[in-house]
Amino acid sequence: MNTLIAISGLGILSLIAEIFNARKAIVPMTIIGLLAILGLTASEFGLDKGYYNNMVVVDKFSSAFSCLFIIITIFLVAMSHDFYKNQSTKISDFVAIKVFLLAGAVAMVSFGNLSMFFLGIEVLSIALYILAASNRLNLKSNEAGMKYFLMGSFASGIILFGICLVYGATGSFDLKAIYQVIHYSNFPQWYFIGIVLLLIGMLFKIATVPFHFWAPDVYEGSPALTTATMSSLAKIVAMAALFRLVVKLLPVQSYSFQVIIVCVAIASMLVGNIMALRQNNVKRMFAFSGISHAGFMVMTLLCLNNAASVLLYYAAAYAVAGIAFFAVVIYVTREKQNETIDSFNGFGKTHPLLAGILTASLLSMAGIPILAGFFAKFFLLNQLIQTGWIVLVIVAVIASIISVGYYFKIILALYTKDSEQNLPAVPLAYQIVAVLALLLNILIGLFPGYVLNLLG
Amino acid sequence: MSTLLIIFYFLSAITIATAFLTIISKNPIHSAIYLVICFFSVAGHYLLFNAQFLAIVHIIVYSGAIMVLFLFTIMLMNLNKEGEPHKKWATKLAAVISFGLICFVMLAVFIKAMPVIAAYKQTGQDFQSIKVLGKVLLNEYMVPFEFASVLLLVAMIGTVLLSKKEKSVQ
Amino acid sequence: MDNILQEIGMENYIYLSVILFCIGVFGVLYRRNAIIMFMSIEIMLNAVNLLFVAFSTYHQDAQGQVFVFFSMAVAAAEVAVGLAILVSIFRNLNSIDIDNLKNLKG
Amino acid sequence: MEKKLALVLLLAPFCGFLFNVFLGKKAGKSISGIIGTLSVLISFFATTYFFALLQSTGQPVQVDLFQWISLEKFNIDFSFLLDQLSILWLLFVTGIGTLIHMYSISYMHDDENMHKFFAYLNLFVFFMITLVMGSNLLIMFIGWEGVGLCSYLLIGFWYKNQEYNDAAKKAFIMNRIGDLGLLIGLFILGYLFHTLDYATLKTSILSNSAVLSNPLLSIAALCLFIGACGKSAQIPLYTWLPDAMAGPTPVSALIHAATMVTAGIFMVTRMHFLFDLTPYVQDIIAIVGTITAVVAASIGLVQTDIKKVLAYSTVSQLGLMFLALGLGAYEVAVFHVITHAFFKACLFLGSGSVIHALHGEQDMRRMGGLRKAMPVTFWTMMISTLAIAGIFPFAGFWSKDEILMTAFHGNIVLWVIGSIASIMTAFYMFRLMYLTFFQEFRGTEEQKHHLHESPSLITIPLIILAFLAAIGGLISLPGNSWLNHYLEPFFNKAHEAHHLGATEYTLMAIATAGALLGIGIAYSKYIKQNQLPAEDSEIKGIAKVLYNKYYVDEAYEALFVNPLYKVSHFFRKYVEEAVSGFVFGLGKLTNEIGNQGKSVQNGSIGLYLFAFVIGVSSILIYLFLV
Amino acid sequence: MNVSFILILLLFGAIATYFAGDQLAKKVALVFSLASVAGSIYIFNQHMAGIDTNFRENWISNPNLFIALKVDGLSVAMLLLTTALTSIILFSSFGNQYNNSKNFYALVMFMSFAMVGTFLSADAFLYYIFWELSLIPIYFIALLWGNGDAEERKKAIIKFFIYTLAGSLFMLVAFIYLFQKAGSLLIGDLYAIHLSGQEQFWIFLALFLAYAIKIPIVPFHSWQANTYQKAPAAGTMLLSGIMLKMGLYSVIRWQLPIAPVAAKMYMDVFIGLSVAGVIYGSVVALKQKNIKKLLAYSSLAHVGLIAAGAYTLTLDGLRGAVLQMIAHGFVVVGLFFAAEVIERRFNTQEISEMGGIRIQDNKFASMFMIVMLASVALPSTFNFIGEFTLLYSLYNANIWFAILAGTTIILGAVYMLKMFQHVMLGEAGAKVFKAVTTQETIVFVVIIAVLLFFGLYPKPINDLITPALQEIVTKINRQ
Repeated sequence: MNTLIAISGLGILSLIAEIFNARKAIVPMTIIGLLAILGLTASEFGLDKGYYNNMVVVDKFSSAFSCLFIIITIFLVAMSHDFYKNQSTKISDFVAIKVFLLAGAVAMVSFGNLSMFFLGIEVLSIALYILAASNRLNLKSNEAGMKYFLMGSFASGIILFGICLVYGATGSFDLKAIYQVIHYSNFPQWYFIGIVLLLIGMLFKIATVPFHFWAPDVYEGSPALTTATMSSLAKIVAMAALFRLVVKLLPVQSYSFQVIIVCVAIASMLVGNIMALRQNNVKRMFAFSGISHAGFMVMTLLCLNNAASVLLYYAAAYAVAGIAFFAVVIYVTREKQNETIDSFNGFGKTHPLLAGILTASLLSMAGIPILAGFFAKFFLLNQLIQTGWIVLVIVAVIASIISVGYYFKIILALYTKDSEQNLPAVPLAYQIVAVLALLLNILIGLFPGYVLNLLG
Repeated sequence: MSTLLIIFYFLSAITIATAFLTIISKNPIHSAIYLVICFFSVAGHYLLFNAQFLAIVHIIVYSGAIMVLFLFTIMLMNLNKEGEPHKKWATKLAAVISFGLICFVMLAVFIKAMPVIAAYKQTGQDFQSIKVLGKVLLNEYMVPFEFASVLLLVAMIGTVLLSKKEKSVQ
Repeated sequence: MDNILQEIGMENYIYLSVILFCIGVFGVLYRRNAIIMFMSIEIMLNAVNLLFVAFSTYHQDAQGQVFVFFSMAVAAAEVAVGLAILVSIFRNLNSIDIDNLKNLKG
Repeated sequence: MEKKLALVLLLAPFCGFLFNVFLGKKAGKSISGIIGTLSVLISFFATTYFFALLQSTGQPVQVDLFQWISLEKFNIDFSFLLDQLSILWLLFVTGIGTLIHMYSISYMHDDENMHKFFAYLNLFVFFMITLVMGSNLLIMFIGWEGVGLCSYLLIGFWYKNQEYNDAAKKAFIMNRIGDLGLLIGLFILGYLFHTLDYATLKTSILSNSAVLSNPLLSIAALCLFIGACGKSAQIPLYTWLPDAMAGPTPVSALIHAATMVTAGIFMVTRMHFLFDLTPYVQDIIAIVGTITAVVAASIGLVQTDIKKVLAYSTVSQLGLMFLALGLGAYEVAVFHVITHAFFKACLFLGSGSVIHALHGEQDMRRMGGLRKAMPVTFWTMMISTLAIAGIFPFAGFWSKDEILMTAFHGNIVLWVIGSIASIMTAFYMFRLMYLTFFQEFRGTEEQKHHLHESPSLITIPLIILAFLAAIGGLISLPGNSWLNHYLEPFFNKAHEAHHLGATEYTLMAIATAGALLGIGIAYSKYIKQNQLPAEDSEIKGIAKVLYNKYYVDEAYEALFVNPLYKVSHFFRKYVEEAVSGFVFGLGKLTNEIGNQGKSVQNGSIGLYLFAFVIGVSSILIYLFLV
Repeated sequence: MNVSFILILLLFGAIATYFAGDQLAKKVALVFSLASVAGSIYIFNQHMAGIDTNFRENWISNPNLFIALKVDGLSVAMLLLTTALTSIILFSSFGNQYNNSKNFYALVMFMSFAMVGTFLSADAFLYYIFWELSLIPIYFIALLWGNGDAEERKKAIIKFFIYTLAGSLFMLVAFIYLFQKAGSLLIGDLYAIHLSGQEQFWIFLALFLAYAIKIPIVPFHSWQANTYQKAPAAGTMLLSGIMLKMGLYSVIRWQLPIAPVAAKMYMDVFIGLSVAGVIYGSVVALKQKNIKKLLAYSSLAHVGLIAAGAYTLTLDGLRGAVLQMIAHGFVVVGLFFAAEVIERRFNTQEISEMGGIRIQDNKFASMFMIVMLASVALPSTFNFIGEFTLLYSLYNANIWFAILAGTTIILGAVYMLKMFQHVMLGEAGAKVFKAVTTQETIVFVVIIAVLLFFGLYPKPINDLITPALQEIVTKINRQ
């Protein structure tokens, strides 16, 4: 709860800073503030408490994920100053929106009442619509914003409908009350319809097949930093929220429900990876890769009891790798109209450090040890095999194999092609973010126990 | 057939018809007008439920704010002509098919699920007067209420952000 | 009119909402004019709101109606942002036909 | 003491090899040659010591060094055995080896790589000693392959010529085919008896009567024989030996006449206790030997290359030895090995002397009348020719006669064929002599001008060998055989002395008559009628078939080599492509799906929403309506 | 001191090499790799003296994973092989000038680290990590410093990478499954679990996929020839000399003892496949025109034989496999180095463009020939010991396996001698062959010394590996 309040306050603070013309101070101030909030959240870890009529429930799950979101937001904010240097008058708006987005994100993992969940997801979504369209003179950005907005609100409608049916069936929005109802009394079948619609909406947000079509277009069109936000932050927020929803609202799953999850996961992994193979735009490729990762993460829904820590680990690994990836991508492509793979030609020779970081983050996502991505996949498959869905495991493996194809396309471009471009000096912020993200990646790779045991 | 039922059917017919007309009208202005009627009919439904406060708010927000916004935008863009170009028959077909499909599926699903409905019980307690709503909203739902302000704030900043011209940096 | 649900029946409201919701869906799919699509989404939200109120009465519980307020707020915020995006598209493209928005694909 | 001396015996040639490899070039040709010769001579002396020791004590000397290969069921040690058989073999290997080394000092003096030649030759002797001395089959196998390697190196000694290299390669590969057989044989023996040591093997085979009924035993014997076929150039693996004449002549004398090619006979004799128990295999050996003898002899009839004639003669003689082995007359075969070593080495060295004098000319059609220019060479070769033709009282007479006698007692058909081979031998050997040494010189004037007798380093070995070829028969006279007596402990049985009866004398007479017949035909053809073998293009009829060696090489080429290369080509061209294409195909397929997928993702929101709705509908249908 | 210090040494070596700069990199790398050889010998001594140098720490408590390193005869043998060959390979590449040599040598050191880790790991998870880790450096080595057309190289190497990764991922699945059963991935625990025949079959198959691709066994070999050809000499040597031994080692260490029932049941199939590889590799090698490809196919044939021996599940087979792994490691490095020596001078890999080298440099010809003869398993070379033991074990399985696999003796001689003839012999061509340098000579001499010494006296290695293999055979035969 305190986290939520503090984050909202921080957002407002950064808006106020603009008024006092402290534009330069906004980013550092926000980062410091976020660090403080991170400390605050971490200090509350282990608490299991509901605030304000159970509107916000702080438990290990929410605290851990909140910390993760805050860390990622710090990275994203750190890159903002340089990224928005052409729109420096709007920097406070951008930072504020990111901070509010974080508030939405925290709400989505610590909700105790569906209204908080709904508002959280709307804050997150609307912030993202804005960020996607924020490069208003760029038609691609507009198109991305429009597509995201249209499909997003469509999905919101479905989520709302789902919530409505849940309410209709149980007569409450409160998770505990709902829990009581579904465990101790009869309730109409709509409940399940509602849950399913709710889940479909969330599956849309995390971009799984067949609700994934928006993702490549939006990722490609949005400004790179926004793409980073969507791919690293929004996706794992939605996934965590989905996980929490299923844990709280559908603790016992029917077989056919599992089949749906399995189908969605399989389709996402395959479609995402296969489609990514032929992409020439790194952001678009990353979108498809994200779809496949969404497929991976969705599989945690099959083993709710002990998959929370695995999900946390996977999300952390994925997000951290994504941040490192985007830190480099943003730097390389910021002067360019598009983000083709050719932009990376010869980058390995001119910028060995950044190229190395990019390589490492790609390897992490491809699941090569000892980077975190590998452990994430390992723990996930480890959980999954217990559920008995061997076919999923096989598909996951095949998907991983395919994924190497496109991740290595970038690596090939980095090292084997010659460059004919002159890039400006690397902004310090990007470099720091990239290095820190990679370090974090390696650290949680080497000591996975620290993350895994958080929710154990 | 009771009066209530007749009113319900009447209102429902208006709601559905105007909703439909909103969609198929070629002129956006007409669509907007139909939509306003639709909103009013929905408000009528609210009144049927005795939810007066909600009905009022509904009219204020939707018809008053949102529709004005729509109309304003339509005017701003000078879209009040029946200018929508040809649509491919395939997209139409797809739309009709999916409409039919989703409609059929949802209705079928609900019809199949319906028997669980328990008998309607009336407690007689006041649950939807302004007073009660206010209490619920500002006590139990205080946090979401505050959080909605964050939502609106974001929307506000966003709209400004999207419309504001960048000042060139010195 | 406290006995409304006895008279009309919960199921009729559900059907009405569903049909209205589906009309909204239809609209989003059928039209290429972004403004009409927004309107269709509003119809969808309204359908849900109506159902909320019906359920609220069904449960004799104010929460459903409270939720409608949030939903309205969300609708308003969405429309504001959506129209802002629309305006900037219109400025760039001089059109709001979403069929023109096909630069991003593949 | 014995152990050290045995090691000296073994390693002296190896030291010579090392010296020649590393220091040979610096030391100069003469030193290199002398060191090479001395190293073999040391071995020879060591052998004589052991020979004397064995004569006095009668006890074989066993030298165990260390454990070499360990298998689950048994170990194979690095150890050596000096018994009657191996010492006998060592005597003539090192003895003839020394002579040939000596000969080579002069013969190879003009070659720039003489030190290398001696290195290889020493290495060969080393491996040959290993082969002979090894106390188990696997040590023998080291030598077995080692001599094959040296043969390869020496055949291809003039490696600039790719044809020679082809010949060397062929020899090595043909040998390897046999080696595979040998190895399989070893596996079977190891599997059956858990040892490869001769002594233990013998006791376990003899003590284990149950094993007699095991067909594996025959297979093992057959496999060993296949190995022997490769090494000793028997049908079907003989074709390498004539080609091996590409090497320098001393090599042909040492390796391809006197020592290495007899390794097969050595091995069969070593394993006599096994072959004794497998009569079918013995029959096969006898038949193969006989056929080889006659086939090779018939090819030898028309060859014009002096060394090729000798090569086919060698194959033919080896065939006779196998005939004896197949009939169980091991000591007879051994006897012929020894006499053959003497006269064939002499013949090769003599031919080398001729070739040396003619500066590399090997075609007998370009020779003639050398008798006067090269008397020593002529006479020594004449003695050896008489020996190989089987003329009394030269060495070959006794040994060949014993083989034919054995054959007569064994199977009359074998005797007939063997005799025909002998007649042929007499014919082509005298053909060789007549064409080379009689009549007029047919070479160029240039060559004629330079005709000369070879230096003493060449003639001395010739004389010694000719002497041995003349008197070699003494070691095993019928009725009073020192050799048989000497080998008795090895064969573990008292040899019943031949009773020379009427049959025996008749047989001797027939054999001599046959030899004389062959000589007579040769005389009438090449001296009386003064014929010359036709030029290559004019050869017709059966002669052409013979001249082309029954087209066996071509047949092998068509039957084995070409199909193999075709298969290889097929594999490389199609199977590899297919396998690779399959893997790439999977990649291409996914890529293609990706490409198609791109057109689905066509940027239209309508489509996306449509998919969304379809997705929602199908999930709802599946969950709630099905 | 436990065995982990070698890993630390190598990793530190890789880092130090990277930071030493382009000038010093190779020397630093060599120093560290020699130090690791010394370390391995120390471990060897400790092991022979019966001193325990195992290492085990809990790494992740849930799931229960360990950093566990196991020292037994088998792993020590592989450790020695890896460190020794790494030193040789490093030293052999001194004759080349590489761009960014610090990266190159650091990658080689890192690869050595990963491979040593693979051989030492006693926890399947750690083992898998090292297994995958070793793939990354070789990928970059082959990609960045390889030869031939860049596009084709990329294609070949990405194929190699994806192919091997694909195989190993199935291995990971198998391990995960085993983890569910055993509750830990410690090798001892994995040996101890009881699996049904069905389970064993699938696990065996999954592991087989990984190993068959790595080794490679026909028909999973299609990555091999092209990769060997395109990779730089050092890369090819690392791949063929050590890396494919990882597959064979794993068969012995992991696959067979974990799924013995399946291994026994389908023994003939897997031996058959391996033997097919022997013949196939030999036959294809007959017609190769590229020397590195020819050596690749010969390697395919040899490792096929090793795999076949391992799948016989007998002590002889395993022992032969290990001996031949070591022997083949040295021989193949020698052969590829010979190809590299020629390429340095003639700038080609096409056999048709070579010839007449022996005339110009007899020393090189002799050394090449010895290595070549070792590769065709001439008795008294190390390879003969291995090949003999292997063929003997195959004979014990089935005589036809021995005969079919034995054709490698013939065919190997055919293609090797043919290659030697056309590469080395004949008249000198137009190209000048500069005499081999001292540095190149040293490489050959070391390799030849090893091959001949152990060819005559394999006892030390035998004594080292036999107890370990005996134990594995016991595990295979457990009920």
